[in-house]
Amino acid sequence: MLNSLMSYLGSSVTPGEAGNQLWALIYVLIIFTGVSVAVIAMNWLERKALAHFQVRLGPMRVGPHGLLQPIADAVKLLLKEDIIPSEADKFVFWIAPLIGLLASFTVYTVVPFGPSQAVSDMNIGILFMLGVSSLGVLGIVMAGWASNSHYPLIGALRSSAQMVSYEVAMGLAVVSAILMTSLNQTGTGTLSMIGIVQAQQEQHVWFLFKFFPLGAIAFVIFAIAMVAETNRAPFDLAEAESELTAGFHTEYSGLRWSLFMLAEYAAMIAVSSIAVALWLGGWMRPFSHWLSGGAWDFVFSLFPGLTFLGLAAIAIRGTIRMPKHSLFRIQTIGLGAFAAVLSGIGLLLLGIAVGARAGDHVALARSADALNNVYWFVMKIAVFMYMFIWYRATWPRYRFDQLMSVGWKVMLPISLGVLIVTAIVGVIVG
Amino acid sequence: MTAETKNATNALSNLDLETPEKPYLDSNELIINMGPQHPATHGVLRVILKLDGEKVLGTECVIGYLHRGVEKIAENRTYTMFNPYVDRMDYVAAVSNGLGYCQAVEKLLNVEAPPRANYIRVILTELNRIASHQLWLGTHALDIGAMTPLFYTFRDREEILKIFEKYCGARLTTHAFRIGGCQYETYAGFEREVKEFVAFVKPKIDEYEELLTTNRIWLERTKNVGVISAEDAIALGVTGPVLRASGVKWDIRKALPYANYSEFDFEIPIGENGDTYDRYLVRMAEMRQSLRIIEQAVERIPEGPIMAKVPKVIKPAAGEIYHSIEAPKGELGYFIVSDGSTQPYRLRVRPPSFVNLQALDIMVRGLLVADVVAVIGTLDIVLGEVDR
Amino acid sequence: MTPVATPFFFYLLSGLAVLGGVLVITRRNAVHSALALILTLLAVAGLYLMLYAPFVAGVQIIVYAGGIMVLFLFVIMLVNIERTVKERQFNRIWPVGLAASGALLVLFVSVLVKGKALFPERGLPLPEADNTQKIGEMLYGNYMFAFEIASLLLLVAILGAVIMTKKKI
Amino acid sequence: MAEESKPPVPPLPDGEKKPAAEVVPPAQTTSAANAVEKPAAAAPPAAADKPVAPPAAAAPPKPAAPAKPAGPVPMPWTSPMVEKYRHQYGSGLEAQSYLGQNYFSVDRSLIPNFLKLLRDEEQFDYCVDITAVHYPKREKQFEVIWILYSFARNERVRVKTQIVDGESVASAVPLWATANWLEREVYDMFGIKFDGHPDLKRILLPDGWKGFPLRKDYGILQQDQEWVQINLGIESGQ
Repeated sequence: MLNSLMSYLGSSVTPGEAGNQLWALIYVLIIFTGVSVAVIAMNWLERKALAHFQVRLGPMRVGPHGLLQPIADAVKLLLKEDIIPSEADKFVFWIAPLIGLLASFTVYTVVPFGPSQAVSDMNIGILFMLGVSSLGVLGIVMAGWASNSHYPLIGALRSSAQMVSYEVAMGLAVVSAILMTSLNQTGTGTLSMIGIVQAQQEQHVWFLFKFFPLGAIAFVIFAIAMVAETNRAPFDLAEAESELTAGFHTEYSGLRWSLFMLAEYAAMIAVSSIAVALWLGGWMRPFSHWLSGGAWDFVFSLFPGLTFLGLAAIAIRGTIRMPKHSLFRIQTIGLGAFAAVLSGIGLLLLGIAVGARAGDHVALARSADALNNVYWFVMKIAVFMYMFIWYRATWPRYRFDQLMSVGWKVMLPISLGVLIVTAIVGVIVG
Repeated sequence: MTAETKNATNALSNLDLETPEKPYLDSNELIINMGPQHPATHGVLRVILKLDGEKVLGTECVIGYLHRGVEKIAENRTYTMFNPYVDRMDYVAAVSNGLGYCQAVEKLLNVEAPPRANYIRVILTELNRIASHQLWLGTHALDIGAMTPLFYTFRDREEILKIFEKYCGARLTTHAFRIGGCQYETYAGFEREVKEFVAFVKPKIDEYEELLTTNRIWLERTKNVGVISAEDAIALGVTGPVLRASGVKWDIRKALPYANYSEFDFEIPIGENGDTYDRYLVRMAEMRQSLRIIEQAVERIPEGPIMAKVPKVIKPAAGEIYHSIEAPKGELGYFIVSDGSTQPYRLRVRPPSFVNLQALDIMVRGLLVADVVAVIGTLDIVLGEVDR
Repeated sequence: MTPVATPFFFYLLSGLAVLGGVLVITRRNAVHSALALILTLLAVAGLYLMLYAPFVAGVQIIVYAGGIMVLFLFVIMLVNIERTVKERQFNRIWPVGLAASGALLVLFVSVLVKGKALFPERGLPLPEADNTQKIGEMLYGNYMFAFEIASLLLLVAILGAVIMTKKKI
Repeated sequence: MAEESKPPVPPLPDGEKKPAAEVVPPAQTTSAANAVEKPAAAAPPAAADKPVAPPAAAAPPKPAAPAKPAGPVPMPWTSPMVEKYRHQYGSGLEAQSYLGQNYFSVDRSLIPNFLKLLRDEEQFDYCVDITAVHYPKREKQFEVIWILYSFARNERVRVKTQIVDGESVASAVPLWATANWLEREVYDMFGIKFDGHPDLKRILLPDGWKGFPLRKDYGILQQDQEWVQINLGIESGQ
């Protein structure tokens, strides 16, 4: 077993490809916990950021600056009574959140955090992601129907119609990105997620800027469609609070409801990672072609550590500005400890980066590389996550028929046009 | 005109709520119950929607959940004792309610409030109109899905409530006026604070508009939604910004001036299409006009008494009077019958929200469920006033 | 890369597919039937994967399970379920159906017995890596005509559906 | 948004026909004269309705203003419109003015026609309110009141009629759609029935409620205890 563990370490392919089930399992666990933690962090961040958009403070009571609020929420949700409406279809009601969760987590199998930092590299990676994430709507539809209540049913109908319509535009935008992968000597493209990022690496350009503005248009279409696909504002009609109370999960509460939330946020991260991999160069660092060379590599490899140090600085500033009062002592200590942990992580990451540069240690260099890859991928996703919050704070909600007409009459023709033009330009250039 | 009235009448006839037996594999007409517990019905309004898919075929409002028998209470209280009760009707515009009531009783007594009292009344009432419109804007935008304006408007409304609190000790149900004038003299720095507020809130109104007025989604959600023609609006007795957005330039402050509104220079903003967007614009413009009135009033506020000579025990001569004012929501009228005793023999409140709500049905027919929410929001109803 | 526990997964997936199929026709509740059908479709997608046809598997999921079944559910949910539950499960012409399916079974078995030579002894060593490319070459090469005809047919069907449902265009 | 300085005239096509001078009641003539001098101020409907009059307006005597010590009393109301209808209806119609507010007292049988005339010929196109008052000691216990307003004339008028308990009144819904809920409320509170109302049922109180709360014989603490017990499952709503 140890052998099997060690034998993979030198490998440069994903554990799935290497056939190393043990490592694949470890990756699955890492990704599962990582995504769960990200969802929790996102929960806190969304409440905080939204609050600051809206001249409020957001959670402030549970832990310093409400840092422990997600945990308190989770405990509350776990302890809540599990209510199944008496007229509901019990089996479907029970299985619906699981399907949603399953669909949004399965997608992470092929998310390429790095050239070898994925559970598996399927050669139909992007197809798999789109397909499986489209299964998520089944959970919503089943939940809405099984609740045996009018608002959830309408919510489910809305979201299913919405997701099916936007999937078309989304798929066409994706195809135009995939077309770009075939612009190489052999003329064969790839559907593999890792392959798509590597194609960008080889062509020295993010597909966002490829054939400008074609790539950008496709990207924008995808970015809009992915908001609709995840039922977020301004396309959150399925759970439009002011119209349908809570839409498809009106009848859900406690743990089951939290599973829906988990699935929703996991799906948000998943679609963002598609966008990152397809248009934003995946794990590639910014300006990897312009600012190439060992020195630049080193500068950019400092970023992960510096990010954590920056967060630590914010936390330290918060600690200093805490009111000097005995009531705040525990909070001050907690925030200080949080700052200490953050700066510890930051220093560790800096140490790895510096060590990899200075020493000749293969393992250190390899892990520094892996860290950089994951860091840039995650940072790009974080941008999207922030955008999701920003949209929510800024825009009113679309109406259903407007949503449909935007999907079918604007997005679909544009994405078709972009696809055709990309193909023509590709033929001329390639 | 007759034809339109007839249409409106037909539209208001009862819904056929029984669904006939449908053939196999046919989609049903959906009867949806919206409220009384629903986030977007602004209280305890219950609307029964008859839907075809998401299209509204008809609505029926079920109201009365907040009925407290205000008119019956009035018959059992003296004129003075009843004064605080009116604040509880339209609780977001309590000052307007109080103004209407006090003036109606003053009219019955045939007394006039002194000029200084009138100025204070106008300042507070217009502040309250802004507060009411701000609350409307926030909740209306929230109904349409824009969360953020709600917090902006509440932040700024807070400043108005602070002025109220300093003036009379209460923030919401102010009971600011007494029959014959005002009970309280303004506090030191009242004029300065009001001026500061005007300077503070002017850019804030621009800020709300920045978020919404040219927002594509906002335009699509509000333009041509809940259209009501001027003829229908008049036939349905709709008043206030809803009527003005349909193009009828009618404001009681101008048409039948009360207090000292005739001394101020302001405009009546009107709309053209009578849709939700026009109502939005009209209310935004009204806030600015209110600021204009406040600015003039604060500049010109005279010295002098704040109470007219009113007997300690108010006993109007037998007779009846109808007095109405332009409340933020429309025409707020009081019809008081006096039998010469200390208590009103009959007091009838003509609530703007109640009458405006009646227009909901013809405004939403043929629209989608999401529009029902938008239209309820744009009517700016307060259930405390609808149900009384 | 060597496949793991192939027979086990084959029997598991085909068992699920058959189970789903049986549930589709025996459930009284149309939504349950649709869900069972999704199970079948997913199991079949798994079988495609085992046959080194990942593209087909992906398309199976995205088109059938993700698209078509959602539309199925969409329609079913608007239908009066109570009514269907009360109705007879099978009508009187079930012997005809049984005979037809029996005939189909006989056909399958006879093909299997007589035409065994048609089938290769073991799975073709298809390279997994360029499966998608192969399909692309097939579709836009050998079967171009059939592919275009099929898409034209679908277009006509879409137009027909629109004209039939919309009273005014 | 257009500027505002003139008395509001809603854009109604049939609103321009009558010459303004003809429809102004005598009680308003003085203030109408003031309005000529000061066109910016909208003409108040009656003399007593003028809260802060400009100095010039305070000087001329007001015929409608009541003598202070005696207290206000109803005065006869005369105007071309009133003359016309008095001629037409004779004793069934009485026009009076109290504190500058004008009202007609009309016989019940004349109500449908009279309201229609007011709307169609006198442009009272806005029905402000419909309400009722209960006088248990009178023979005709109920007084039903319509408050009407004309945008074209900028004038408000009340129409009253007295009815016996159990009698019904013609519904105004065919004339003004707004009467629908207002009449339902009158029915809800007083039990007065309106003939020809499309859907006369309770509006503020629950459908099964017994009693009409705004009648004088209905105590303020009184409730439909039976309804409360059945529907709310509690002993008493008090």
